[in-house]
Amino acid sequence: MTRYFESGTGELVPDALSGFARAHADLVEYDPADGYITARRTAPTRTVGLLSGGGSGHEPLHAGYVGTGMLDAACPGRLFASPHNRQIFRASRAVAGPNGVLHIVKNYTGDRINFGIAAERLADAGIACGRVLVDDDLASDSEEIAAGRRGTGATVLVEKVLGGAADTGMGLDGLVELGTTVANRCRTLAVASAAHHVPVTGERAFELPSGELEYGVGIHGERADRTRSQKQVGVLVEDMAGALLDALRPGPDDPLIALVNGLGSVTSLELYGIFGELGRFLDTRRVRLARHLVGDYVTALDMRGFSLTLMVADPTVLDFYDAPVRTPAWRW
Amino acid sequence: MTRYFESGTGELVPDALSGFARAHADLVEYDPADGYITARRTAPTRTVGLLSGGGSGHEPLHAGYVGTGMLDAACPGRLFASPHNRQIFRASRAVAGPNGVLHIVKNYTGDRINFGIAAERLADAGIACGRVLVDDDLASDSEEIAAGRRGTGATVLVEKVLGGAADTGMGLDGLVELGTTVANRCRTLAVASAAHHVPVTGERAFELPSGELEYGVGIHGERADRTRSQKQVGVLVEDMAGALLDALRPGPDDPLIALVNGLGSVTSLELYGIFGELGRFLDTRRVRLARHLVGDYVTALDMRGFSLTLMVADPTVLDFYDAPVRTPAWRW
Amino acid sequence: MTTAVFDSTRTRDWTRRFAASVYATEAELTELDQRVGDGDFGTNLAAGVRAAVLRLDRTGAPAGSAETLGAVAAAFLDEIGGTSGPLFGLLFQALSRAAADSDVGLTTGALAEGTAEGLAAIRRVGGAVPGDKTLVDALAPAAAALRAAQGTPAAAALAAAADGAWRGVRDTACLTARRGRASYLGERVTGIPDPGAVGVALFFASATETVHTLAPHLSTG
Amino acid sequence: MTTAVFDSTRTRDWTRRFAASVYATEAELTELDQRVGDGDFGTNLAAGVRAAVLRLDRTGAPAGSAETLGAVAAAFLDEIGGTSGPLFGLLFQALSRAAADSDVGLTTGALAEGTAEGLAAIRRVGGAVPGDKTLVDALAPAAAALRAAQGTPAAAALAAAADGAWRGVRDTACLTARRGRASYLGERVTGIPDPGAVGVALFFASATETVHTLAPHLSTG
Ligand SMILES: Nc1ncnc2c1ncn2[C@@H]1O[C@H](COP(=O)(O)OP(=O)(O)O)[C@@H](O)[C@H]1O
Ligand SMILES: Nc1ncnc2c1ncn2[C@@H]1O[C@H](COP(=O)(O)OP(=O)(O)O)[C@@H](O)[C@H]1O
Ligand SMILES: [Mg+2]
Ligand SMILES: [Mg+2]
Ligand SMILES: [Mg+2]
Ligand SMILES: [Mg+2]
Repeated sequence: MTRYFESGTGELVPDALSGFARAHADLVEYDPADGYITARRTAPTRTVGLLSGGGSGHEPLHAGYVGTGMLDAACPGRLFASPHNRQIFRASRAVAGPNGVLHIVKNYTGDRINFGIAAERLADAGIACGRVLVDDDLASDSEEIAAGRRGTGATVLVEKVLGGAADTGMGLDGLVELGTTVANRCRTLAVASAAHHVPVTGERAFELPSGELEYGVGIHGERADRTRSQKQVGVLVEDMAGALLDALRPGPDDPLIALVNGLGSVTSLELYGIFGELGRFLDTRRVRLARHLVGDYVTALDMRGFSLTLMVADPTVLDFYDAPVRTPAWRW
Repeated sequence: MTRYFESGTGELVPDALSGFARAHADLVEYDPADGYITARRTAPTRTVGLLSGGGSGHEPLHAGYVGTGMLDAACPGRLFASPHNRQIFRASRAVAGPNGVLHIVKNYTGDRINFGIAAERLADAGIACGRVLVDDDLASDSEEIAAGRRGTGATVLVEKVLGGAADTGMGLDGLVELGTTVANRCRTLAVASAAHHVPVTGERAFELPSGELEYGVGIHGERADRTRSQKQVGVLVEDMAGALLDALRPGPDDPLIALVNGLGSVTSLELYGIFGELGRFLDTRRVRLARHLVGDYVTALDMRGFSLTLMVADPTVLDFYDAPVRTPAWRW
Repeated sequence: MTTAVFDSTRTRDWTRRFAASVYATEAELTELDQRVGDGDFGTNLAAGVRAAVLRLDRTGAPAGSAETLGAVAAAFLDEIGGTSGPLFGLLFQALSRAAADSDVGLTTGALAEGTAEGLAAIRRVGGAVPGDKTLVDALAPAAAALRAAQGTPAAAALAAAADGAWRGVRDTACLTARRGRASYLGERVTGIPDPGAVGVALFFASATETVHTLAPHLSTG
Repeated sequence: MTTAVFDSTRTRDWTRRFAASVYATEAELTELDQRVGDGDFGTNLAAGVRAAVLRLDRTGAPAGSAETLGAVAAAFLDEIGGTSGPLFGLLFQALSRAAADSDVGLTTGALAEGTAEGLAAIRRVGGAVPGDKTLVDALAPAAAALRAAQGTPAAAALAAAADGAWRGVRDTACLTARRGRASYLGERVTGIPDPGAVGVALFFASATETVHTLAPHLSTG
């Protein structure tokens, strides 16, 4: 049993948010009543507010990406639970620009419902609101799953690209179109060799037999639909990246953006080793790896696993991706 | 049992270093023969090369801090084992400036010995070499321990401050003096609620009974000299920070730099919650929290724990700390 | 003797008993959602009933059935996220509206109408159909039982609804999921009942009793 | 019959047997260092003997005792980090020098002289004294045994050194540590022998046998 370091309330999120707000007071502001985070400054050229949100436990997503050049607001729900519609509604009202507000939503029933209700209320209040749905998870790409593919690692790339685009003054429709296109060109696969610990019990969410691997996990500590034996990381990365390329079918000159993402407890030694394997594999496939990130960007509490995301970009998308950013978790 | 994601050789470090070098090819270069990392660019004003190193397993320390404004070279040893003297000698020769090279060494017998031999060889080669020893760990501050206090979390702060100072053109003696003073004004305490997994076996290095806490761990997954029951995080932070203040005795106007550091598997939710508690506690003690960092800066593989470091600074030190930095793991 | 109509007192008691049942089974709900979802259903539902009871306490004693259920609905709709939070809110909102329409409180007719409308709203918003292994699989048989119970007293009708809901819960154990997080797990969830469906059954069962443990209701026969 | 002098062949065999003993007990050494240190001693020592044997293979058959031990020393000093790597290197360096001085290879006199000088160098560099619970506690009795064995054949002298080293190892179990990582653990390491000391005993024992498991040597009586 491994208890989280917490204040005895069993609730990690509110304490974390107030500590986060103090730690990054130069960049963000926290509304404790409605539980959302907003950027202190945004580019004067921006006409649409960018907002994202979802269950907590995926840090630095989303609050870590609030600042200049990326999100104007984040609505963190409880652990692994969508934020409620009032929170989204109020945060949207707070950051809407002259051309409205854009919701970047990961494809989960709960998020769709709560963002949906908030969008209705915003329409009612005369605030233009658009939505970009992120559904990159290849493991949930199946006829059998009526809810569609899950939104996972690609979210952070979509947020960055849309942040760069919004700073050029792009309007709501343009952002929705760009975001939808870009999100469609991302796929992710994730594996785990050990589950996260459940905060209320301190126990692992599930136990894996030694040497086994969950292949195709999400970011909520749920198991995958299958278990396979743990191979050398080179073979594993080839299998995963091969499946992503098969799904995305990039052209020979398309620039790719890769994200090697830790789900919580994987060491950075491992992540860089994985990135090395990915680089070699893409080289043999003669795919152009134009940009990459290695680190913990979208997590699942302290799950021991990682995800690989590939995005097929183009020169415009790369420009937006390269644009300046200054947030708690991402700056250049 | 939880196997690391690795290539089947059981060695995480070489694969990680080559992946790291490719991921950050704009900032660093890797010498695979001698196993060290150097910065591609350094400030033209710098006259002394800054080098650090130590066992691996503490990432991003040290390689993550190689770039401009911080380290010129890092020598990573095997997991938890000091680098060998040849590695240090060759890297020092590669980055020595007109005024020589400075070694920032964490206080462990192995590191002292290997850096010591390298220093002899450098003297022999006519290269001026100085040493700053970091020994901030309060838990190993005891008459009984002839080896002295361990070097832990403060290392990263010392590296940043010395990086800022070196960029002003400060000479070797000045840097040794500054570094020694600054290192003396740092203390750290670390706790863990679960051990790291040992890469060769996949097992935890030790098992803690449920609800217990190792109080005073180092950064090598070693146990502390005592176990206590896990309290609410507020009480724990008060105990830890109180002990640090007692040891440092800052004056009422002294600016403090705080580091809330994850040892591997602690979530960022917890780290920000801990930072919130630390902030509140320092407020009640009327201590001036001038700067702070929250995140994984100096780790112990995937240990589930955190450390608190306090440094008593002054305006000059704050200036060096605030100076621009551009490395894989720290930039502003 | 069964109760003909659920008046304001009875509706408040029902709500508080629902809260008690949720607290008593929170760990079991967590465990279920851990096996088929992401482990937060118990916490989400408990947060909902806690917020609801807080609102009731603020609203005070004179509240009628419609106001009571309205407060519960508002708590779930306005304060609780997740998938199930707003969906439960829609059910309570429909029941509140039906109670308001009936003048005398929750008659068997109002219960049948409110439940049917709540079910319709949940299906509109969530898109699930019976057999998708969601809370719809408990709510649909509950609605059918209430419709069939027209003319019997409210308490008896609600007991029948609870029976239907528990049956629905047990049936979900045989299904693979097409909606919700369980759908990502394929065949792996067969054999495990849907937690959201259990939540619905707890609600109807709490009209007449506090549920202390799930086990007796989950085993067939 | 015991061997009078360790010539080039015997010294090379000793080195390879040392490597074999280390591989055979690597997991036990890891386990020991896990309990009193940071768990890497087995890996570090194995890396050292591996590098040493690689150098021997490159140096080729005609190498004399001094060259053999010199290659082993260079491997440890130049390629192995950690605390123990360079310290072992110092021991092998001193033995190599003593062998070079003696002309005929490793006589009992050369072994005694080399070990004493290695001990002195290790104490200078590491600062440990006997009783600090380090490899010094195995090396000091080994040096004493070799000094006392003047006049006996080298193989017998080395067997006596190994006995002394194992005794030293067992004595470390009773100590708390003042040097090395074990010193951070206070009373907690009492009862556990020092891994570095075991490494020293393995070295002397491998002069005459391959050690397959530590257990028989660690238990008293
Ligand atoms: N599309 C849907 N329509 C109706 N109910 C659903 C739907 N998706 C999921 N559910 C219900 O929600 C329950 C899970 O709720 P909760 O744990 O709060 O949500 P989340 O999946 O966001 O963690 C499931 O057990 C199921 O009964
Ligand atoms: N100051 C010292 N002098 C001599 N030997 C030492 C000293 N400190 C530690 N040792 C020895 O080193 C051994 C540990 O070696 P190793 O695991 O390679 O080093 P590290 O402590 O750097 O992980 C200890 O078991 C002990 O015998
Ligand atoms: Mg959830
Ligand atoms: Mg070590
Ligand atoms: Mg759930
Ligand atoms: Mg060790």
